[in-house]
Amino acid sequence: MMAPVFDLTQNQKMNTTKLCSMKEAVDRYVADGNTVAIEGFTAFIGFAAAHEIIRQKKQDLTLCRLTPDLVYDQMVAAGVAGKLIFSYLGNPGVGSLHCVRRAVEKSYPRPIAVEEYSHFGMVGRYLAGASNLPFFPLRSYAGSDLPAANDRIRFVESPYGNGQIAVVPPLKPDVAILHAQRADAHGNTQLWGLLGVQKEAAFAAEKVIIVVEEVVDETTIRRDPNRTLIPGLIVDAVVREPYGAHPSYVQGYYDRDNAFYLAWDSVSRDPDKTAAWLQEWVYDVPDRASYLEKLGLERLASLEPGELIAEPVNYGRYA
Amino acid sequence: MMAPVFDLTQNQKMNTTKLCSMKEAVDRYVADGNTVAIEGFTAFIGFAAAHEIIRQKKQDLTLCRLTPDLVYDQMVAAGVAGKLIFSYLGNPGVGSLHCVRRAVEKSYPRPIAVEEYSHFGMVGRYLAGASNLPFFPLRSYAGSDLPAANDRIRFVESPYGNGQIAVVPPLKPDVAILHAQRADAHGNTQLWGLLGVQKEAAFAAEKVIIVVEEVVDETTIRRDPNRTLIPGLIVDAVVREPYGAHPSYVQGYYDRDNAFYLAWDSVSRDPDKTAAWLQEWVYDVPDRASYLEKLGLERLASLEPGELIAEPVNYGRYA
Amino acid sequence: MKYTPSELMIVGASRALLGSRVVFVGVGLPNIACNLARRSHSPDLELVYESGIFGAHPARLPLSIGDPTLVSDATSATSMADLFMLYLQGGLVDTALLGGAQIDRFGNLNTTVIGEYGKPKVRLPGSGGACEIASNAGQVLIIMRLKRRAFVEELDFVTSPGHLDGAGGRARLGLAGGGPKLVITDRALFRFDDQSGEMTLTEIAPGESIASIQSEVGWSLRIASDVVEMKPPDEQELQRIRHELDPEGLYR
Amino acid sequence: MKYTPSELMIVGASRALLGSRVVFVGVGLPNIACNLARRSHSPDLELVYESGIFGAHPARLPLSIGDPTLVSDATSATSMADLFMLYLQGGLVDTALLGGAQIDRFGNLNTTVIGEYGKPKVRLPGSGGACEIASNAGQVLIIMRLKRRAFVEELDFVTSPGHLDGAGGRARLGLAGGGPKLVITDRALFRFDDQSGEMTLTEIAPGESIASIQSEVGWSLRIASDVVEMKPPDEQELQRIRHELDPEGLYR
Repeated sequence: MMAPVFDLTQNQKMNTTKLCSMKEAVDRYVADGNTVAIEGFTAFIGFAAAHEIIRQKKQDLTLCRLTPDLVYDQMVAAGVAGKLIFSYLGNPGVGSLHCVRRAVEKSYPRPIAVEEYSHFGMVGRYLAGASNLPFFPLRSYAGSDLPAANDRIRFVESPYGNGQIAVVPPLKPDVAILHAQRADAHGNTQLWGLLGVQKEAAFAAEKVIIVVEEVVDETTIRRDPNRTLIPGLIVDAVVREPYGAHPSYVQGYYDRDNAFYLAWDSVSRDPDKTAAWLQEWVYDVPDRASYLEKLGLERLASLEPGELIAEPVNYGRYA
Repeated sequence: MMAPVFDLTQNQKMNTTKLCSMKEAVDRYVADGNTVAIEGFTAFIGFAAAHEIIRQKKQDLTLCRLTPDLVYDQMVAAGVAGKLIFSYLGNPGVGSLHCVRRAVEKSYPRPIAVEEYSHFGMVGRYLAGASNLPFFPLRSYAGSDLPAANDRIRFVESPYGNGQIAVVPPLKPDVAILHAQRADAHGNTQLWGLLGVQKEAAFAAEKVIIVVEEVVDETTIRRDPNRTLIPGLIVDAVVREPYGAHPSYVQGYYDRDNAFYLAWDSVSRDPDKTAAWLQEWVYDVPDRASYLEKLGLERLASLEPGELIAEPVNYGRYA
Repeated sequence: MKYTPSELMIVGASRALLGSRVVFVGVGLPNIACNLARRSHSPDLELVYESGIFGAHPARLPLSIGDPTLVSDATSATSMADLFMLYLQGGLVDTALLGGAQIDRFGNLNTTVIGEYGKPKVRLPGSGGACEIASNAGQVLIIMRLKRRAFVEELDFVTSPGHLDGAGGRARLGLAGGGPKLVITDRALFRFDDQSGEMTLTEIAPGESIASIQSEVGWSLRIASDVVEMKPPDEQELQRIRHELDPEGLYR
Repeated sequence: MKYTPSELMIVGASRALLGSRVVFVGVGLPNIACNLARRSHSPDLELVYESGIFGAHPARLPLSIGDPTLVSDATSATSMADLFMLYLQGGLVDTALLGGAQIDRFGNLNTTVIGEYGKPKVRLPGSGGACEIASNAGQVLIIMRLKRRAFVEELDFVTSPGHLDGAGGRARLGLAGGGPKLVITDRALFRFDDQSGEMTLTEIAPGESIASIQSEVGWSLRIASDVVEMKPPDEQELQRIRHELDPEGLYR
């Protein structure tokens, strides 16, 4: 199942399609001032894309994610973000996001605006954006101070006489960057494991960059149509980037690099150490292949899971 | 993949679980006056359950389905229904539902009330019911006479100043009866193909009867958790009933019996022929196994599709 | 080559799909028209079915919009909630094909009832997905046989909104889609006038006259200054319909 | 057998899960508590994670609520939309475990900010799923260390509603869930009084006194008439925590 790590020839062979390098995808589809969603709940987090955005020194991005996680901590530290739209600002299982906290508490390296929801609120925002609804209703926020902190959280009276319900407005990012296990060259994308809000963010965004572990034939996709959560119809670019989600994980391909998440705590507490880390691991490496080379095969091998193949299903041929 | 047709021993072995016969399931969970949803959009239509409901002479049921289809045409002809909640009243690809039309136009064999939406409206009703929302918003109905015909279709003003939106109220059936390819004895259910509103109807209903082609081990289910759309948590009964959706179809197991749908047109045009059909194929057969025996192995064999196995996926072992 | 009125409609609809990328397909004639378009001028046309299919590649003529042949080998198969919310309401469907029992001059459609709603003379199937399709699709192509009892001054029931009471009606109600663009019949083809939103006769079938068409329409018809003859099906189109798409002749 | 304050909390939470069927699990101590309950008195307890997991069967201690070991071998893995809409809002979660940086006497929780919202002294993680979990779960068990700066007279920010301004507060706002039931700390256990909705001291750890607990609470504490001693962890529970659930001692 595992594709070779440093072989990028597949991309080069298929460049008449949406396939392109991460550098090209970010250059073409992420502009200064854009609202950007790099999603993935614990899994599928697009670190390779984030690092390329940092290298290309994009400015004043509004970054959306349920959990800004290390990926936005690094982007905020690099100064590419002007605003965060989020619901949980932590290093999951470890503690704080120190770079984001420095930006919020001390305007370092620059001030940052925050627009804050709960998880369900963020999910509802993507859902409304994806389905062209003026709002999405959810049972939350009553009795909380969140609506006072964010006046985009409002309430609607039900026309059936059964009370009030909170609503959130649509979120339609300019660009969504979504990692998955596999896609074809048109961007028809299949993922399994934690589905998060990958589908909703893709449908909500104006432009979609898909980053995958493997590029497969269209016939592979069409052998399991229920698994295709994102159609090529809404995809602008397909980037083959094995291990592109490291230090987060991809179900069935590699484990989360928990040691990295732990180590980031002490790196990120210190602005100088953070800057040095960005220099060494982002600015000084041209692309993800070089990052992986630097990381080393041993580290990658240690993240390889055992095999657990899904029970087969028969769709049947009806001709 | 195909289980033997007439072997019911699997049920009998596992009767400490939710497994039971169709007769038991209908007897226990469908009561006179209930609101019942036998769902499945073209596929997975629960004819075996419908016939058992007719045999048990249930009364005054409110029957919900996007497409009443032949299954409710037969139930209406048998006089078990007092009301229909629906969105498309036709024999798909053939023409009218003559028994339903006789009930609506001529109150034969008894008058029937109708409450009518569009497909999306019915989907929204199940979604609201499933997710405990006071209403579900959708872009439809503006400019249509449907809201005038059904005052449960209403409009709310968006609190974001972006106009009005139609809403529908929650639908929470007393019982949903849903067919699928496979479930374990606890009712953890996997289906593939046309997903329709199976999941939404299950979560919306108070009681859920799952009818499957195959009962499998819990381990089989857990080898592909993304495929589990209905958890045993909300399931009351699991009925193993191979070919229980005939003359509709089950993806990968059997084809739609289109000849039956065509033949029903002339049967159902004539009340006497309809009564004779019900006598011969419902009242005079004690259960689905007998119905299948009467139908004949040759007919069933003619519906068998070729094999098209989904591309495998690896979830990985993380121990 | 001789052709039937149904073949004229199928070919007319197929040709009108030139330039469409994503089409919402109904069963019957629309289905054959869409598959014909895929096999001739629009190989990349994506077929969407309300049953939850995006990118169908049917191996046989589907006999319903939920035929299993639409699932096997499809690009994606979703819940109906996703189909209606993400694809249709999300604005991804540029063209939809619809029909009806009655149509008025603004392309509003009735598929619900003939007679009074509460006391129907004929109970029709109802909306299905038509109401939201008519509301949200980029454009709607209507396929109906031309008959005086179908082309009426006033609908018994408005199931699906066309241009409502004329141009601007949809904008006033905030409808997302562009509404009806064409009415393709077995005897004539109509376009909707941008200024008035009114159905306008622009093409007639060989052997028809403006008068013969007007006699089947229940209102005083708006007529284009340059009514032309409908281009008949060509041989390749007829071959594809007869030998590939509907070899049993179910829809001819 | 000796035990740590964390072990006392884990065991307290585990025991409080007796009778629950479906529990919404957070990472860290709550996660160990839920897995301990499954391995002792409640083998059928279903673990739900906001990452989209129903019926997790983790083969190792998950280090986050999105750990891949929660997916493999789970009963179901869904989108977060389905998890929040169908499972949580749908009313299927009977018990949830929550914590916070601050709690008040009615069990309202702050996980957002210390200081003013617009000018934070300490920026905390925020709600995550806590606000909707607190609103919709059948009952909420709160796990927090007892500290005066956490048990405060007035929250700096209400992230997640407890009993609001007292009993009846939730009903007035139409909150679907029952709200906080217990607060489990390393030094005492509190229950919420049905009449007033107020946190009430009912159990204290061995070695503690009512006064030593009151000194860590920022308001005049309601005290049960029959305060008893918390039952310490038994040997089997400690073995399971130390050898099976947290062999590396991350959470002790």
